Amino acid sequence: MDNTKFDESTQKELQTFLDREQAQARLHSSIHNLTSMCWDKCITSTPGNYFARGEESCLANCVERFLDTSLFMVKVIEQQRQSIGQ
Amino acid sequence: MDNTKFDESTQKELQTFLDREQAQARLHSSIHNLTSMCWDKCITSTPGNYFARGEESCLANCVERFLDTSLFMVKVIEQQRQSIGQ
Amino acid sequence: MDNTKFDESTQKELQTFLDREQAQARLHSSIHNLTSMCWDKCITSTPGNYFARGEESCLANCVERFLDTSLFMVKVIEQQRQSIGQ
Amino acid sequence: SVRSEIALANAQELMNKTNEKCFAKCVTKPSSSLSSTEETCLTRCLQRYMEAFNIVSKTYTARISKERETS
Amino acid sequence: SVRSEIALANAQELMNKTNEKCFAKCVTKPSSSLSSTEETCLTRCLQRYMEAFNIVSKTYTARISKERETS
Amino acid sequence: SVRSEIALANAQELMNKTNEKCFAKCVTKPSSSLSSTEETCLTRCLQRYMEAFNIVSKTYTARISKERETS
Repeated sequence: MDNTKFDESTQKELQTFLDREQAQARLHSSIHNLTSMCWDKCITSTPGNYFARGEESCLANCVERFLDTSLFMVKVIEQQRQSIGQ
Repeated sequence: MDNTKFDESTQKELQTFLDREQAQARLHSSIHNLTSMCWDKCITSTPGNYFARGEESCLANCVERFLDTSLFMVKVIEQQRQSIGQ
Repeated sequence: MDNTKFDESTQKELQTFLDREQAQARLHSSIHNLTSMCWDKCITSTPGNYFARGEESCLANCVERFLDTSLFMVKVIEQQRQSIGQ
Repeated sequence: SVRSEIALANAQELMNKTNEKCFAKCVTKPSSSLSSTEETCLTRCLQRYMEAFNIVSKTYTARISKERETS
Repeated sequence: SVRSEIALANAQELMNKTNEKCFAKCVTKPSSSLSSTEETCLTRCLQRYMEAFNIVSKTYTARISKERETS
Repeated sequence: SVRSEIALANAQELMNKTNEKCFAKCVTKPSSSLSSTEETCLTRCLQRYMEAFNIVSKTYTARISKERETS
């Protein structure tokens, strides 16, 4: 790989651009996985012309509670580390 | 990466070869995924010396109907686009 | 990629290092997949302060029997090849 | 461009997931052709999956920006 | 060569999937060794999975070439 | 370094799997907040999943080295 063709400021710009695009791709991948997982958890009836009662709020709650779960798990791990450190 | 070692016609041949191999790898990957998915859908009994009644035709129908589904979904999306465009 | 910067012995060392790290990554990936699969097979109750009766031995047996299964399958394929060769 | 490649990959992934989920839900016993009941189910399932994707997208991005503000 | 690497990867993937599916089907409660019932089930399951793979392969490639002709 | 990147990726993968498995087990009907029952379940599930990972790790690596000796 030959980077000497670009001057430093161009290289930095390029890096920022690529970082942003990679973050975008990771975001999309998270949204696809969450949609798939929350669909299986919340949509149990045969699809109708509208969502069944409770399905829409279940989808939004599923995303929020999954993120709560991730934060909660980090907190539990931190607490366990501290109690071992005492 | 230094491509200057190959002349243009060699490069094209190489590209054609690599494209074909990649298509082959994608084909294999589709067949593995379909086998896995249709196995779960069609083979519900404990495996015997032969397939149980209906399992073999279920496997072939599963592949055909999955491809029908993909084509049908594209058609529905096209129709929705057109009805919005009116 | 320009490899001419390294002499032969350095290149070999580098290769050995990378091979070992790759083997490590494959090992980790196998352990994650086995944990996930054996968790689903063995842990059917709501998580308590300890594993429920039989869950711990189920996890260890699950790993051992999965590896037995892989070896058994290779043996069956070998036998079928030989019986066709006769 | 990198940007349009990502958008295309995203749309393709959405179609793949939709096909997979709706085939699983609507075509439980594959027969010699798609029945009209199955096609109705697939049409509705497609609409619901796209809606689900939008709800998840909005909820997730709203939460992520809220988390960023508070931290 | 690239070609033989793909063939090898394909065979390995088939073995991995077969082991995964047949272990799930035949070894439901892993004990201290594989029982003879489990081994019989695994042998049959291996044969059935290979057959299933062939049926899917044939059906899929036939359909793909049919689609190409008509389009 | 390559080594610390692998260790980090391994820890992240373990956290991702733990969150996925414990959310599936403990939060069956997502509501407007995590209940205390769900949080208790998550705490225990986290401990059990880490233990399960250790059991699988030990059993797997012990078996692999045994296989290497005999072959």
